Amino acid sequence: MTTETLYALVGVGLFILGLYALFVRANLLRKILAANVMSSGVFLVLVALARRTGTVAPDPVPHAMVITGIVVAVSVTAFALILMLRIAMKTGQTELPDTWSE
Amino acid sequence: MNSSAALPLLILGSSLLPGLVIFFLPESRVRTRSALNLLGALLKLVLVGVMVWGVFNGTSYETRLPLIPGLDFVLHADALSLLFVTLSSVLWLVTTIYAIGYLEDSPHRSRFFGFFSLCVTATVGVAMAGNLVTFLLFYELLTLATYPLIVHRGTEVARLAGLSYLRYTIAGGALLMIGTVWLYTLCGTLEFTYGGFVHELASASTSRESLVVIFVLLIAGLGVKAALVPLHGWLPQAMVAPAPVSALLHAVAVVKAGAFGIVRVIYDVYGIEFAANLGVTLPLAILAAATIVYASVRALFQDDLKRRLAFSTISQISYITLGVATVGPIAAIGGIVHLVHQGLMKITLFFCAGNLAETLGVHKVSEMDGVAHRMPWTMAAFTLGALGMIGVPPLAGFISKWYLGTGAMAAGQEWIVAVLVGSSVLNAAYFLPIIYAAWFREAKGAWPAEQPRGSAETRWTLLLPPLVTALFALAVGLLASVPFSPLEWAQLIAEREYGR
Amino acid sequence: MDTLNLAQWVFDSLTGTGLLWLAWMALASPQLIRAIVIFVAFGLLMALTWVRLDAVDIALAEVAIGAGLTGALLLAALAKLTAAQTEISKSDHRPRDGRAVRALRQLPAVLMFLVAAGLVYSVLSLPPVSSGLSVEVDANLGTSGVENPVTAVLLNFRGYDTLLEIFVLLLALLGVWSLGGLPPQRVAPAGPVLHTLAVVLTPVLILLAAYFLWAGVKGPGGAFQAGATLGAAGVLLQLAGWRPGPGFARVHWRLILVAGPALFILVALFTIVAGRHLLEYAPEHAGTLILLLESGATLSIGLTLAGLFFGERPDDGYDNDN
Amino acid sequence: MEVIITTFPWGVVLILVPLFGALSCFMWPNVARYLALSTAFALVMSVIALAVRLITTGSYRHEIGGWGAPLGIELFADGLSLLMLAATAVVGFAVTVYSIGYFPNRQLLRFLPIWFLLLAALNALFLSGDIFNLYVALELTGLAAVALTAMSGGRAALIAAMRYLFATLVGSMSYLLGVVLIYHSFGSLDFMILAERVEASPATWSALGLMSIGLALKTALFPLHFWLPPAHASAPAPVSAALSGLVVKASFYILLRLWLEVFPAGHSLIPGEFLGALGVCAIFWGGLQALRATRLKLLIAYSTVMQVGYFFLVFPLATVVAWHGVLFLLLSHALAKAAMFLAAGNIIYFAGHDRIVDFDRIAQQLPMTLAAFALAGVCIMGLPPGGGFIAKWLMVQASLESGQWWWAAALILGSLVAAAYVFKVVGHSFTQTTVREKTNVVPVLMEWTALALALASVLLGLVASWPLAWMEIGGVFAGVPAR
Amino acid sequence: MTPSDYIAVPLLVSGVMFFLAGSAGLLRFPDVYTRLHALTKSDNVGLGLIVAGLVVEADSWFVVGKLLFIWLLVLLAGASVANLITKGAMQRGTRMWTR
Repeated sequence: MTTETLYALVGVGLFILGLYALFVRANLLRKILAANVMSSGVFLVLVALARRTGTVAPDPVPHAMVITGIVVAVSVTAFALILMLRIAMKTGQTELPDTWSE
Repeated sequence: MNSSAALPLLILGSSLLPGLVIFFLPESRVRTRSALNLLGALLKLVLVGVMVWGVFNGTSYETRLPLIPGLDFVLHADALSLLFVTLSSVLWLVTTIYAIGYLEDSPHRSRFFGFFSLCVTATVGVAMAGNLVTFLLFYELLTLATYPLIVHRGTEVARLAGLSYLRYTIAGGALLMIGTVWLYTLCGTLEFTYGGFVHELASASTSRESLVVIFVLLIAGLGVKAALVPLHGWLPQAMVAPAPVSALLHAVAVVKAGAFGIVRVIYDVYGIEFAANLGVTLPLAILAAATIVYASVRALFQDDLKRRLAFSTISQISYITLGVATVGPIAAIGGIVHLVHQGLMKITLFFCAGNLAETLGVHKVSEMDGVAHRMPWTMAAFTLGALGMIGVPPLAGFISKWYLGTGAMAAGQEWIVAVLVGSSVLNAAYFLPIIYAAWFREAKGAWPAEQPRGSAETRWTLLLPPLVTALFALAVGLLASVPFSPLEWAQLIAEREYGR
Repeated sequence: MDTLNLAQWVFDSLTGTGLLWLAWMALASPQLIRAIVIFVAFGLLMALTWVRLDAVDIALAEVAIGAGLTGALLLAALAKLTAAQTEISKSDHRPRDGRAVRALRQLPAVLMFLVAAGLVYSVLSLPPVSSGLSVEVDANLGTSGVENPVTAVLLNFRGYDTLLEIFVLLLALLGVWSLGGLPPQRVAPAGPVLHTLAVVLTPVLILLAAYFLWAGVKGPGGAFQAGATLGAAGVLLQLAGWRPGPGFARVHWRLILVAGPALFILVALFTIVAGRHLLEYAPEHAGTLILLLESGATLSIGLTLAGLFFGERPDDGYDNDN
Repeated sequence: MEVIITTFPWGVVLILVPLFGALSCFMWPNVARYLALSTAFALVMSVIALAVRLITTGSYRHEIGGWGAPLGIELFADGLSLLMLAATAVVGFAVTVYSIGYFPNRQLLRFLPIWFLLLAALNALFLSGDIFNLYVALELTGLAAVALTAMSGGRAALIAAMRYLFATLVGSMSYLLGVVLIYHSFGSLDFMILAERVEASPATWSALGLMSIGLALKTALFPLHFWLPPAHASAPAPVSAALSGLVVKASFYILLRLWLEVFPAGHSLIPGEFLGALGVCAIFWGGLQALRATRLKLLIAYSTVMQVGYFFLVFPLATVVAWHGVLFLLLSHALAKAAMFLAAGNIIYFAGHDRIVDFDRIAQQLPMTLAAFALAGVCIMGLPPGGGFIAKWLMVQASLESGQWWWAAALILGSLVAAAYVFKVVGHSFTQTTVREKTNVVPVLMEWTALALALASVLLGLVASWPLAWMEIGGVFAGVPAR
Repeated sequence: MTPSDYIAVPLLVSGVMFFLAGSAGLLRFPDVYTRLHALTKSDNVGLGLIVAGLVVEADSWFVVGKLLFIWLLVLLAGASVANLITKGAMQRGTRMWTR
């Protein structure tokens, strides 16, 4: 197994872990963490596989894509955290209710 | 666009535009609204007159606009559409006058007359539709425009009646639509053609079964509005609507659109011979006959006058279907001419029922004892209409029944004559007691809710329309053989459809 | 297998396992504060991984943004949650689960397993060598105006992505502001150590940001790393007790916030009006334009990140609740 | 002049103008409403110019940065994008006008910059020819949509926004992983190049699956629709209009592009049938929930779930006629659904609630709003002459032509359910009552905006031949079987 | 190995040893104060050794400057953060470990 595939598989693992946690964890902060782990996983797959150029230098385009992705992720995280705080202020809870009602 | 293409659009516009303007009129602008209504109705009548004259002189009118690739929006004027267009525009004028009188001082009149105009626009569109998709378009529009009229009173009963109406008509519309699209995928066109297009265009691989299924779908969709049993349930409920709306439903627009559609499908889509060949006409005739008998029996037991009239409509409108489904030119004449005759007679009856309700508060047959002494003119009109329905010569109904009967004999379907006779007996059984009670019994006492009496028995706007339509019903019977009479038109149509 | 490769293999396996283990711990540990700390450690290990994968640019961005700022945001959010004295649920599982629901809970695990299997198979089936777009990037690097290929992709070849991305950042801030105010916080006095740290580090961080910006032309670095460093300075100042007073969001502050996006738009408009393609720079001006765009972006990114940490709209007279 | 119109890259203007509008509304709050109106108007004009260009000279590509694919990003404008851009411009203009009346000043100032970023993101998305760029546009769209959903700050809205945020995050991550697999398999991000290179492989299938699921989640296809009803029901009315009218379609648009251009091998395979089956479930689930709903906005939101189900019927049908039908449905649904939500907004503004059973106290006072709702309803239930009728016709035709009558049956039954819930609302509004609650006067502009959109959605059916002709610009259906 | 490696490698290895020791302390020590004690002390020395090792291997004075700068920054940050954590712990009333 090459380094590239190893890290790509770790990326897949992170993606799945994050997705799973996003499903089963109720706490909002935990869900936000899970989403971040998920995106880290995707980025890892993207960059790990970019080394398969056959030369010393990796493909720079995925690198740029990941930097874009990291900035997007931090933006979303920041917004999500404040949204969570607002929900906590309104409901006193950091979980989403099971059923939706007015 | 030249004038011959513009005229059908103008005829639509003559009621559409006033309708749209009326929606935005404040309630208090009574005069403007009435003027717009009457102007539109008169203009439409004039335009229809121009078109009749034009067609007589050999001009062909057709408006064609692209709808989707391969399908056009087509309005045209053939003999059948002229017959229906003329009927609706004449009756619309009369009904408008009646409605103006009937709804004096009631709320939401702008809304009412707006939808009223849309309703007639849709009917005229149904009449002039040049292909099945255009027909479908206006047919559904008619559903939508009628609904607010049925629920107009705003009571819970009205709301439920409206829901019932929608349940039937929208489901029917859906069936009609499936049938139409299916037919389109098989034939590649939907243009109404004399003698039909299905037998020519359906490819050899098309199974007869699918054509039969399509026929059933189409007839079921149309049968809802034409109130074929068992699709008739909405009509008696809809009688909660104000009297002008009932007139519109039963005589001018809705029920007629259904019956008209059946005529179109059998003649100009399938073609009578091909339909007979498919074996679909006989079941339809039987269904129509069953409807005639069943509804007449039901009418016998209704005490509410408008309900009795509603069942009478269900019965009478099926004469049209019966006439068309009886394969033979003479019966066809009877069916087609009944399109006009039933309209004239039934609108008279509903106007009269409305007058009784509005002037005296009389809603039930059991309350009608001696009512003719109080309202002789109204009851005279009523009597004419009722006798016509029964088929007493020389009134309009007689002509229809005569042609139907002789046509059935000619086509070798004697059982239909029996149905006609039985139906006439039943008609007599539910109409004659009313006439007797009205003229020959003494009033039981005070009327349920009598309006203060003016110089005439009621307002002239209420009295004039039934008298006019009753006279029409008399005239079309008496003058049946005069050129341009409905009968003459019907004969012309039947000749073309049967290719003679 | 020679020793170097064996060492690499051991290193890779350890890092990979460590990543998965830390991620699992962050998502499974019972205490939130622990989870966040572990998550930050996870971010640092990610940064190490990026270096291992020859992606130093990303490593910098990860340390500054992924681990650093995100960690700060998470900790701040947790602190504010506590300040709001909300009932933080101790258990992550909802208490009242029937048997059916519990059975259903197994479903995600099964589903995940299937998805994972499919993905692993797909990744393994990829061709072992693929040059991607590296050949094209190398061929055009000379006319891109910069020497660092990642910067070239970010600001020139795919500058349009970056244009949109800068707006994502601004959007996050606008979104946070539109949510309204947060509960008033009990701010601990900064104390002399933190104060000194802020005083010493803030200018250092600003210098560092300038360095990253400048270095990004040739090597690892660039607007995002620089902006994140500036943002860190802003976070430090806030930790030391500085608060944006009235007027923080008055015109000049907003001007800095929109400087980066606005410069991008102006350059875009300019290229279009000049009859070129969108964001098409003449090779001789490309370097200057990119540096200009990056400078604006750095300022905006820094201020935006600091603003995101602050978490609510500073009083600017336009968004008063009364 | 004509040369300018037919050569200028109007698509770029469509992206830059709202971005600029967002910045300027943020910078100069005092004149924000005028800036907003001019921006929205400029958008409409640019779309018209783009339409003129596309109709006269056909589809075009714009190489951003002058690099061209595969290195650079290319914008791509053809009939399909024009259709979506036109819907965005029209609904966008209406919502902008409406919002100025609807929001109090403070909220308006928060709303406008985010709103224009949303419009920019949508336009960018509809013009992009690059799968990673689509990801960025998708994130921008999603984040803006969530922020707008949360804007009212109520309990329900915040919770709904949170759910929406997680859904949209998972959706875009899933999509991005698909992009990663595609890129590393075929070495390009450009649609055109991928269309030539893509071949069946495990990675391709995984990518197709990931992208389809992610986008289906964002489009709220049953059973991934759980986030939509609360979000669309509790967002402010103009926001709901944009969410249901436009945002849901953005992710669906990408799915269409992928299926039409990148994965043509995906046609008439099992996934198509599978998506169609889910679509049918969506039609009935959404329809029944809409029937059960007691609040107007929730009803409309479930109606969107239902209509999304219709969209997915295109995958099993997959003929040119079916594509025409679904695209026309996208257009007419955008107008009609936006009109419905704006009408609901009027009612809420007027009465402070949207409980359907109490409408007898409202609708009499707001005839234009009721008319708007009813007309839009006509379009939604597919009755003539509404745009929905043409769409339904084409889709029924497609399913009958291909012998798959069961899709037609689902379509027709669905439209009956739609009729039932529309008339459930309309029926209540004709009943008369004298009871009045404390009410606010609805600004005339808001009533007219809703009515205008509803009228447009209905009249669309009469001019159907134009949009149907535009769809063909660029020959996007070249590889699709005729019947 | 070049001559400079002979100097650098021992420095680096011993630096790593200090880090390991610090980490062991972090994991094994009983409370926050003792843990910080282990961590800061040994890490500062460890980092110093590693920086020294790298300086020996550096190509230019610029790199040497950067390395020293990093060392100073981390010293500053580490010391301050340790102080802050301790202060926070004391404010929260975390009690010191006693046997």
